[in-house]
Amino acid sequence: MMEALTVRGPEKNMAASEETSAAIPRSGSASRLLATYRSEIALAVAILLIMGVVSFWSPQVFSYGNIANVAQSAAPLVIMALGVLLVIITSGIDLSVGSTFSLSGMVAGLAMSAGAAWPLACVAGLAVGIAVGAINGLLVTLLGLAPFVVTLITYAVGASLAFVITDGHSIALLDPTFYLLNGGQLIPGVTNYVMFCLLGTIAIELGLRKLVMGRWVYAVGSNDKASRLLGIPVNGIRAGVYVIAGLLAAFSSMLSLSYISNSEATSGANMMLQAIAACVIGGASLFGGTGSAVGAALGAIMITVIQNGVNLIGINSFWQGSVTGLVILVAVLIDRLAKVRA
Amino acid sequence: MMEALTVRGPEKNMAASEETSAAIPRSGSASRLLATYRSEIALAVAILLIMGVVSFWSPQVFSYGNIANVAQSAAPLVIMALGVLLVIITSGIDLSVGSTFSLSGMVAGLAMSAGAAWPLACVAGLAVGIAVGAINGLLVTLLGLAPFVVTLITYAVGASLAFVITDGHSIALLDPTFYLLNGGQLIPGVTNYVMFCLLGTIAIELGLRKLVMGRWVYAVGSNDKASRLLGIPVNGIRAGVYVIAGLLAAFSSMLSLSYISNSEATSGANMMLQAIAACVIGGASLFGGTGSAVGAALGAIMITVIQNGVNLIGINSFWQGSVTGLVILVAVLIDRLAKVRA
Amino acid sequence: KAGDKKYTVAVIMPSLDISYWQWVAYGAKTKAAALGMNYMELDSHNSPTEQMSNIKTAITKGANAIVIGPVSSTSTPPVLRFLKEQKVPIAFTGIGPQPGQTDYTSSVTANNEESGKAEGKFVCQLAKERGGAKVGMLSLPQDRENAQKYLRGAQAAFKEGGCDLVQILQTKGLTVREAVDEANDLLTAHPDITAIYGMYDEAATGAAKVLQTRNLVGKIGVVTADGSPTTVKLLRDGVIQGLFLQEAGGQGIEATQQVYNALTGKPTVKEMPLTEPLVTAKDVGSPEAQAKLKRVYPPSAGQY
Amino acid sequence: MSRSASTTFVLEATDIEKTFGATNVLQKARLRVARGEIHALLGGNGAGKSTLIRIVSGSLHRDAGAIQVSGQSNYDAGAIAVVFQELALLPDLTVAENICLPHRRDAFGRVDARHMRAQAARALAVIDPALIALLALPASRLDLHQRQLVEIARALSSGAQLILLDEPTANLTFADSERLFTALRRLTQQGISILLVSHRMSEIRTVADVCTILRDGKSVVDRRPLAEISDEEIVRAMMGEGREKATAPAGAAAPATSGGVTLGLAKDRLALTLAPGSVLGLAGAPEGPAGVIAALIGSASHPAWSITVNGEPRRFRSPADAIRSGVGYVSGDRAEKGVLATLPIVDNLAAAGRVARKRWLVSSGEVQDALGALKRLAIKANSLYALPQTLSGGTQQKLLIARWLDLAPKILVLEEPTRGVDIGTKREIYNIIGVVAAAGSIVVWWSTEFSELAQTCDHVIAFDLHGAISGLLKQDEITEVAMTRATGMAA
Ligand SMILES: Nc1ncnc2c1ncn2[C@@H]1O[C@H](COP(=O)(O)OP(=O)(O)OP(=O)(O)O)[C@@H](O)[C@H]1O
Ligand SMILES: Nc1ncnc2c1ncn2[C@@H]1O[C@H](COP(=O)(O)OP(=O)(O)OP(=O)(O)O)[C@@H](O)[C@H]1O
Ligand SMILES: [Mg+2]
Ligand SMILES: [Mg+2]
Repeated sequence: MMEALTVRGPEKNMAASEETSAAIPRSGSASRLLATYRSEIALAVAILLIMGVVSFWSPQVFSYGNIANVAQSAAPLVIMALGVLLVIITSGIDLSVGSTFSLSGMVAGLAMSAGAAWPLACVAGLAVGIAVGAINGLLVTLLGLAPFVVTLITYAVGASLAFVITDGHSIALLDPTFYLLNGGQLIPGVTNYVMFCLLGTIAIELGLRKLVMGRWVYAVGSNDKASRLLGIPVNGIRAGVYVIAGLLAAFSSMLSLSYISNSEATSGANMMLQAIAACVIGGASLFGGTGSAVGAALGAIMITVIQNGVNLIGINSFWQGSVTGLVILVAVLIDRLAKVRA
Repeated sequence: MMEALTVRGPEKNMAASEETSAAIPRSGSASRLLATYRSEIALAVAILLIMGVVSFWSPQVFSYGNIANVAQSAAPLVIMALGVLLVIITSGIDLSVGSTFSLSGMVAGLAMSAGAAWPLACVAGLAVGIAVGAINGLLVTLLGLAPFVVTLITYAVGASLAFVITDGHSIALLDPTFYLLNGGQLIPGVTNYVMFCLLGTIAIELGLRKLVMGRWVYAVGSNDKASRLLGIPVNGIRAGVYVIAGLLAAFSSMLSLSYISNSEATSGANMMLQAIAACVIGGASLFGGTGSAVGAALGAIMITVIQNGVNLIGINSFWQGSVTGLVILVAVLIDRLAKVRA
Repeated sequence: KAGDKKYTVAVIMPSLDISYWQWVAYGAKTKAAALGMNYMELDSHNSPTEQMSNIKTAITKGANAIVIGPVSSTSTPPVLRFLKEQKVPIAFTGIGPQPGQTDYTSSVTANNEESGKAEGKFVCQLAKERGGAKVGMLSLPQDRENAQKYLRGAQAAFKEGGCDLVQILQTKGLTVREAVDEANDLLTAHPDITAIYGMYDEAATGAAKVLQTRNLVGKIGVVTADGSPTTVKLLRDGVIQGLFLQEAGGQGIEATQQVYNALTGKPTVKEMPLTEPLVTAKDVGSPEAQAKLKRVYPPSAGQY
Repeated sequence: MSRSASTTFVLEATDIEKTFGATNVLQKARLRVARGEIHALLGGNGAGKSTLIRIVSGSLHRDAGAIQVSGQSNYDAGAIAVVFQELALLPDLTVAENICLPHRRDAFGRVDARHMRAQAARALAVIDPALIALLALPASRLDLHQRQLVEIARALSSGAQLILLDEPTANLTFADSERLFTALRRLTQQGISILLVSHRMSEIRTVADVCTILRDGKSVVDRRPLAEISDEEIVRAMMGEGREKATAPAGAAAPATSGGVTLGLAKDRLALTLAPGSVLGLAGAPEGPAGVIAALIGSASHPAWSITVNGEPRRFRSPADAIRSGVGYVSGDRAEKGVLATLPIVDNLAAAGRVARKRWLVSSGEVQDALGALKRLAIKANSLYALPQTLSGGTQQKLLIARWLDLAPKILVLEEPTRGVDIGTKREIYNIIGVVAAAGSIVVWWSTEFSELAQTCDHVIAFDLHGAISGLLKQDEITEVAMTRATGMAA
């Protein structure tokens, strides 16, 4: 079952990627990268295939405007999925990210409508994310409760508080410069939401592969007991990933807020399942120990691309779920095939 | 982590409950039952405690009418949770039960409104459940895909088809005898929904504890690879639990339909997470190998009792999620305490 | 000149899982066909992000006009800003734009607060007729503006009429199943209420079911809004005493007409509040009521 | 024994081929087991023994070759009982279920608790009656030693005519092994055939009749009676000519330790101070040594043992604390306590160093270190980036030892470190222990193989069957006989 549940190959967890040795036949670093990211490449190919199929009906799918639109709407999911990925690698699960998205958005919105400058309001929103993550982490590590139960509880409480703090009213954000967080260009030529996604994915990917702490995240998910005996700070790692997941969910919310300039209590409701799905499509196993940031990001993009595709083709909304499901099935089968081949 | 995820102790899976052997000091079968069901008893106590607290505000909580009402509204969740439990014990997950509930309900509704007698319509509904379960089972076993992905796909497809088949319209069921499925008394003095819940729980509990097949379900979830090596028909068991989960989800839908006499495409939407939560609250671990039918049923009842309680007290709906979350936390902590004590 | 070009209207609904919005879309679709427009339909799944993405996708696909049921009023400013840039006319259905916004063609809504008041008044009257003054409410989720407005209106009416709103329960999934459980709890906690305000069809359907089970039909009055084949039948059967019709289909029809007018240079009406008339068992068969009903839901949904 | 007609072979596997990716694991391997014999299957780590067993038992497909069981090529794999090297227990089921359930094929059959317990108790009694007390426990609560015994009990009670035991004694105490052998002999008298894999030369000689030796997937010795083959021949056949018997402890291999420590251990009336460079053996059933080890590696919250380092009282609060204070630890329970199964070999090797050296970054030097470690222990791996599960059992064990090679721990705690390791590598490990000690470190070593303790230790604490201290042996007193007596393991 372990095997069955791992949608992607195991090689993902390689630490070093540049080095080869005498004992082991030297392969070019390009071919190594190819091997390491076989599953991600299969996913990317699947995404292009989907777009290719869509282009038969709607050639605009490859237009700059459409791609920007897809990127824009994928961005919050990508960021959230990166945090969820870390939790999943440790063999945990975080159901609370959706309501953290909503709650932190409401808090930031409330702060702004109370007159706070948007950077300050965002700090408040991020603090909410960190707080929820910290509570998750503490309950999971100190009390040893099941992550599913803990984050189900914080999910329910967070969703509820998102309503409570504004009595259910949504908030229009009127600060004319707030759009800059999402739509500005800290790096000239690259709009921020693209930059944050790229930066986030690269940072998490490198962190997981090149930092000792990153390797520990895999170790904890791989073998909790052995990790303890190896002196790995298992509780610290576990608590840490929930905090990061909370923080990224909140950041994802700020980005979305900045784009939509509107804060709503249910805005994150659909995102939790999508974020987990993105990780799993991207190769993470819910049993822990595997997964990559690039995969999770591609998973999130695939979900968005499919949604975009069914809309462009103009598939009746009742049929959309069926089409989405079947496309994911095909994508997962392509990945499977890529694995069998190798 | 495994430990952390197992809300309940391991003794649950002991097969024997009646027998003692010479080498082992004999303890009374009452005290034995107490030990085996410690966690379930803690849960039952927690449920009574919740009702006790509610009675301060609303003494009607203990009235016959209210208890019947809670039982009635818990029944579909109990039945669905029993199926989900089997999947969870094998370390799988079934996200599709919610949409199976909806889809089978729509199919049965459609059949009835096309003039089919209700038993026939129910058979059609149940067939849908079996079909979805069989697809899940095949994709998980033959293609070796992750249960999360497979059932996410069937969840999406099922939810979509529930809209497609009636073009989104809900169906009022007018057959005046259909209520009998839920409200009749096959056993005089016991209304059917109570009977189905009791029977279902006892059947699954005994099946899990006393049948070779039931022990295999635990074996598969406990160690898939070892089970294969030992010649246990792992694929058969895996496929089987998804089929049963689909069937029970569909049956749960028929029961609900019979009570509500109205078939809606979104009726099962919230139930999936609740059913999984019921199993986990009842002591199942998402890593497989543990869980009991009695626990899952009590978990489902607890979820319903909390909902009933907040409604009776008249807690503002915005606060309900917070209260529900905190009550579950307390219940889980009581269980934890019961475990530490023993 | 209008005949030369085939216009495309994009209908963007907050959630097509909900029959109300399906019917708005249906109205728009039939009207678009009548006007010779191409039609596309997008679902925002209650997410403002998806709503924005849908707007852009619609433009990408060549939509010339938008008919929208927004996820919320507050979510509308960026939508309006974007569409202004694109010079695409937009009409609202069901839920209007954020106050202060002006860059839209038309807003076809029901006056929820006024309707709430009228509904509250009728509920209170039913309660009094049944010898009590306590009423209960099964509400739409109160994070929706229309729900907040209905509630505000109803509360005002209750205060005026001397009725006591003893409990509000919100259904989150908008299903009959949920409403049944809540109506049960409502009656357990407050056995002395004499009327129930079900804010939308499923809520009232659930309440009606519970009254039937508890043999309380007629003893407790039920009032609802919107209108569906199920509630119409319950009204005819006397389980529900009052139904305030909201023209779901009509909103789609009018909004589509308005954007078409904007495209073809005809005059438009900026604010178009549609009334929500009360129908009862007595007058549901009247030609006026029947005509109105036909603007609520399509024939495929069920009988009128 | 019966070396007559080939028709008497219970198992006849010929020309078996198996490749994993690019590696030829089995090349025309041949294995023939006659009725009623105990047949030793020998070979170095990675020779292909376990692969051959998995193929015969039907859990792995062969690429080519023929297998006949009792003359039938269409045999029911279920009729062969197997104890797999990496054990196949069901952790959430009870011991009784673990023994009885796998024999059941009737899906709808009832689980009769009394019958099952009695049956399981009988199976356990053959191995060790003390185990009957564990019947109702879930298998997850057993230690490695107990798990191994339960597996053996399951195989022996299966009623199969052919029993394949892949290193069953690797985790067993001397006494347990003795009882096992007695049971095996009894089974052979009933005509049952046993295939036994072991790296312990002495026990092979004691119990087995015939041997087949694999080297690099080829049957280099095919069915030779053990009486006709010398130890030296066996070792040469296993290792090949190319590989030296023992790598000389080259100067380069000596870890650069900054002086040594003295270690004091005390419990009850025992107080022992070890000078730098000491090798302390722990002998006896698992309960006793487990206490010392837990205290030394910081895994027990309330250790029964008190520890002094350089005369100062010291309590290790956590494994991390212990590692950072210079304590290294290798366990033979690799699946549970050692291997990180979803991480590649290089991470498995670097894991301890990253903690001990408080590293923040994954350095490219780790790859070089890993290659060096693999070379020193002659570990064959396709790639540093392969998963540990692609290695043979003994090779995985070597990985766990290799983790510590460059770290020069001040105190090295070994818990059955040579479990499943072949004879050649064992010698290398003894050498390493010698080198580590020579550099001033202290080695604390629990082994169920008294001969290895006798060979390397200067102190031995013996524990009785209940885990109580039953003796302290020094220098010349350390003999297998003395340890057997002190531990009460004279079966
Ligand atoms: N949770 C537990 N923690 C510690 N020891 C346990 C646990 N469960 C069982 N044991 C031990 O396992 C042995 C069997 O105890 P248990 O209570 O399961 O009796 P049993 O095997 O069910 O008895 P019977 O033969 O009457 O069925 C006892 O020695 C007991 O101490
Ligand atoms: N799944 C696999 N993928 C790749 N190579 C494998 C796999 N399983 C085993 N091997 C390789 O096959 C060879 C033989 O392994 P096997 O486990 O049969 O050895 P063994 O003789 O049992 O060794 P030991 O004494 O260490 O148990 C080894 O080189 C091992 O690396
Ligand atoms: Mg082996
Ligand atoms: Mg017992």
